[in-house]
Amino acid sequence: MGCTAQDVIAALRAGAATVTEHRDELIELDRVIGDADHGENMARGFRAVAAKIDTSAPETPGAVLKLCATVLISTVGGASGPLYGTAFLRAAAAVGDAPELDGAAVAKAVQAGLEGVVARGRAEVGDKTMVDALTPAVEAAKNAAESGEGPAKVLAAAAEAAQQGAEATEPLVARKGRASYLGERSAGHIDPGARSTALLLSAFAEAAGGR
Amino acid sequence: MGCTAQDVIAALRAGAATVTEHRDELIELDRVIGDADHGENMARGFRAVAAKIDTSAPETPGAVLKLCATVLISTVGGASGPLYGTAFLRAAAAVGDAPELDGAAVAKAVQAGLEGVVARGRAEVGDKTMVDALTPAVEAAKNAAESGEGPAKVLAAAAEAAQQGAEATEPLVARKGRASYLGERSAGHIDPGARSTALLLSAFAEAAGGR
Amino acid sequence: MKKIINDPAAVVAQSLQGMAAAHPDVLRVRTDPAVVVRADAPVAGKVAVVSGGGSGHEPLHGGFVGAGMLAAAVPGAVFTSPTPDAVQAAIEETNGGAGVLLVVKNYTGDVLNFETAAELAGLDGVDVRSVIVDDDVAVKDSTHTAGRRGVGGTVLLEKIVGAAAEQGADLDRCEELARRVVSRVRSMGMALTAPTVPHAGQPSFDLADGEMEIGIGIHGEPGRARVPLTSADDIVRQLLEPILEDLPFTSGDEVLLFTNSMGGTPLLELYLAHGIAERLLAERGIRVRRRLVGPYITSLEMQGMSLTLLKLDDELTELWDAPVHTAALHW
Amino acid sequence: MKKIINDPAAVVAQSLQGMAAAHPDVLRVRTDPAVVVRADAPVAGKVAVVSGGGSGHEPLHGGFVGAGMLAAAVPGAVFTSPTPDAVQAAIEETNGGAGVLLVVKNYTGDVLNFETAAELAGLDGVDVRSVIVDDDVAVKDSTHTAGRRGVGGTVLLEKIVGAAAEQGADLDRCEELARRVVSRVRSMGMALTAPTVPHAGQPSFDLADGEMEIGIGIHGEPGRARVPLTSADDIVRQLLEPILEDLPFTSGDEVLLFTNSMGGTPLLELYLAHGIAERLLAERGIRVRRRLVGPYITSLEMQGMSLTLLKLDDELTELWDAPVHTAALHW
Ligand SMILES: Nc1ncnc2c1ncn2[C@@H]1O[C@H](COP(=O)(O)OP(=O)(O)O)[C@@H](O)[C@H]1O
Ligand SMILES: Nc1ncnc2c1ncn2[C@@H]1O[C@H](COP(=O)(O)OP(=O)(O)O)[C@@H](O)[C@H]1O
Ligand SMILES: [Mg+2]
Ligand SMILES: [Mg+2]
Ligand SMILES: [Mg+2]
Ligand SMILES: [Mg+2]
Repeated sequence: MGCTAQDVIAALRAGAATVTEHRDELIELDRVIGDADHGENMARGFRAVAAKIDTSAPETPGAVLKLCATVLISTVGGASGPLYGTAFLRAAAAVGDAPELDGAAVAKAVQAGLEGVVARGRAEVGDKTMVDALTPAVEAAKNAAESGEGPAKVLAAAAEAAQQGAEATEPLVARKGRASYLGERSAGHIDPGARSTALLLSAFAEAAGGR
Repeated sequence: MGCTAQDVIAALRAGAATVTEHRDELIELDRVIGDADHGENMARGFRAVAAKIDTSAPETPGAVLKLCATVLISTVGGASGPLYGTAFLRAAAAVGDAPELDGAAVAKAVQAGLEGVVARGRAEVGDKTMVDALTPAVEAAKNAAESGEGPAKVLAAAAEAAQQGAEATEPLVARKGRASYLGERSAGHIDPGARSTALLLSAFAEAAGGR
Repeated sequence: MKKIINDPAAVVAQSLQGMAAAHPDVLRVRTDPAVVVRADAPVAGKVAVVSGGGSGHEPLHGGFVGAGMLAAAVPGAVFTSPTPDAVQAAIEETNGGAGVLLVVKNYTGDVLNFETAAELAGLDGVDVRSVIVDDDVAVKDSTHTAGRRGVGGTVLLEKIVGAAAEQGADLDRCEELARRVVSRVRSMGMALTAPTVPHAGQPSFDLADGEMEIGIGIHGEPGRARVPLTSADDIVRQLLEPILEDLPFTSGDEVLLFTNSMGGTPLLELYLAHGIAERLLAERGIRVRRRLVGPYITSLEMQGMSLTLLKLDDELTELWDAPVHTAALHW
Repeated sequence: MKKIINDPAAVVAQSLQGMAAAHPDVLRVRTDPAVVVRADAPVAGKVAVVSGGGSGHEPLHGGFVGAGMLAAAVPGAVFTSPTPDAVQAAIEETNGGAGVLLVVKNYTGDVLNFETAAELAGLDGVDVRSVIVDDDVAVKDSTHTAGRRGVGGTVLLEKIVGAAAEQGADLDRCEELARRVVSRVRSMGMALTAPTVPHAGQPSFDLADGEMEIGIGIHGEPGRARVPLTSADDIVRQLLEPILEDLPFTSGDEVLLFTNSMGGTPLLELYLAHGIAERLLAERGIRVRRRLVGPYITSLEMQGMSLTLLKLDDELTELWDAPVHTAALHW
């Protein structure tokens, strides 16, 4: 029922697969309003995460998340590296050394992740960043957890809300990140980081539900 | 009946008009197998010739040709500048200070021009250069003069032969000039200098006949 | 995509190998993580000025490593800021005991990654300071946004502060000088064509014949506006006026004028543009005391240019003139 | 056509204005006819090394004017060799009584125009010699043709002979040195894209994606062959092998390796290619003692590169290392 270290590993592997699969889509989103590297950055980072997980064997969900964080920080670079890295670092801290995570713990981890991103990037909702995907995801995860759902459903709720949040970035004028340099011209395009957040959460949810 | 200084001036003005009119065509011919400047070079040079003729007033055909030569040498550059410059210089020397040129004198001038080009450029017939236009032009001019034709007919014969010579450069593999760097790839294109020679002679012929 | 490369993923590493081979007297390259280090680092008792960022802007920053300028440069993937461990490695390789000054161009990624490295190095007892360069007047400055980009001013700052460090200035003074340069330098750029990021494989934006992007940065992001391509006179005016208004620069000022090619614009055009800028400045009574003309902070093969103006004082001028011995700047 | 220019017919003149403004300590520009002259010319008692040719190859030759290299450069229209009167003007401006050495790239136009100028200056009593550079192995050498083009070797020759002249070598020795360099230097180039001549307004050739031209020159003329675009490893091999075979260069030779960008190829790629060339040479036991990497003899905005190899001896190496103070080379 709960989410073990093995489950988190499986979720990260699924995340690695999804960002690799959507590498070109993320590059294209970033090409239009950024610098065309988000897909490459995410694929490089998660490829490294998957490789690292194969060689080490962290024993708690928190340890897996922390390993993921440090690998992302040292392989991604760009804006997304420290932001996602911090998100996973804070998520790891939030779950402590519990051997299994229930729905509420997962929801808390997602929330800690958002707080990490905001602490580092200082973006607000509506700035057209991954915060616009994570914020509704946190809300949805919390609601699902409060309704007593387990990790799979909590993540599924988060993923769906994140995707809606990502799509909602389309009309926005960016105020943070590279797209902000375009001013009004940034409107009309989905933020690549918001999209990758939705993709990751959706892969995590599928992996969690697929047991 | 003979060709006066005024007639030579008119011929050069016609030459200036024709290379200006065909500037883009000559650039295009040179673009394909050379460096895309022949039309610009010729237009620049003959524009300067026309301007210089307006301000000075040389009194013999030879003096007009010499002025043309020195202006071309100091304004054209490239391969065609010294080659055309020498051609006109030798033509000037060939006609001496005669006040009027008959058909035979014109034919001799064209021949001296060819000799000047060969002396400087050391090209032979078949090397795919202006020599391939000038050589048959000399022959045709000589024949016309020997049949007793005047300047207009002599130049018309030269022009026609030059144009045939220019067209005959198309299948040739260049051995001189910039096109020679292309080796076999130079075949299939008309030499720009041969074409400009034909254009000039044709303009001279028309000007001479148009009296 | 037309590039002289092997594997797109290996471009930066293989390029650094070639750079190391080309300049053995000036620099060495350490790998995993990749850092370009001056040949004689660490230099005992001297402040190490370290910079870095995404690759694709060459010669920035690796070309400025050497005596009188940078102690190290940290190259990330193309257009991607390097990771904190790479910055840490650069700090370790260059710290000669007098501290390290990080020169960071103002991009979210650069700021976050360098910040993290500085924090970690601080924990190890190294005195690390950071200075953020944000000289691009094309971007509206605001506390609610990512702020202005760091562009051409970075080159001038690295030269000037590097000279001070070489002369033995302490970390406080290097930091003060760096902030002084930031406060006195402004830039603006434009593009005729887009760069192609190797791993993306297609141009970063599509620009029709007869169009140009004005207010571009150095990462292939589109600019503030797409406008009709006009004459060089007009282009230079469009770049210069916002720069002059912003600081502002006024009659009587003495400046360093930096006319920069974005990579694909040849010197023939660049000198032409530089001459126009000199003339426009002279008309406004602004005296150009020093100049730099060439491709120094580029965006791969992008055609375009930027202008950077630094308000000089005697001290900055002397430091600009001080000897420098790097791959790209040498006097 | 996308260029930062005003009137295509005024490009060279306006660019020279900007160049003069950019480097007042190094050079001056004289107009009508246009000549770039070192600031302190004529230098009494020293041989003046003078070169020139069509514009569009910048920094060649104007960027090499200054102490330790060229006394003057004569820029023609884009890709068009200058006229004899311009060359004569350069001779007049620079002759310090020890004679003038003309460095002429082997193109019919350059040879004829410089020859004429040399003859005319000879009549005026100036001791003028000419050396013709023809280092491009892409072109088959033959007495029945225009012969090989002068390309990258020209840069190395100008540096080395310019250093000798600066040190006071007489005209005989400068001429001998120049011929020695010509006999020991070979080059080959390739292109990914074509340049656009301003007055022509369209690219000099059309090259599909996935194609490259091999054996190109510096005037936008197509190369010897159009072949599929391959890896950097393969491209460098295709350039290097004909060079090595031609002289030939063999194991134990010491060389200067010059990796040149044709203009539009960025340093990121150029260093990558340079590293490959270093490796291939090492594999063959050829020792790279000196190197030059950058855009030094270009073809407007053309993307592509060339390799030049000069077989060094101690004397050539010392002259290469001697101080130089020009816009483009400075040490
Ligand atoms: N200050 C910020 N806060 C939150 N997210 C941000 C911030 N800045 C950028 N991002 C996110 O990072 C994404 C870009 O990541 P990436 O392309 O990998 O890095 P870079 O912008 O350095 O090239 C953006 O789409 C956006 O979602
Ligand atoms: N050695 C030569 N002898 C005769 N004509 C030549 C020779 N070399 C070149 N040409 C002529 O010059 C023409 C090219 O002139 P132009 O384009 O103005 O000069 P460049 O080749 O220097 O760019 C060629 O088309 C050819 O007809
Ligand atoms: Mg990006
Ligand atoms: Mg030509
Ligand atoms: Mg990036
Ligand atoms: Mg030419």
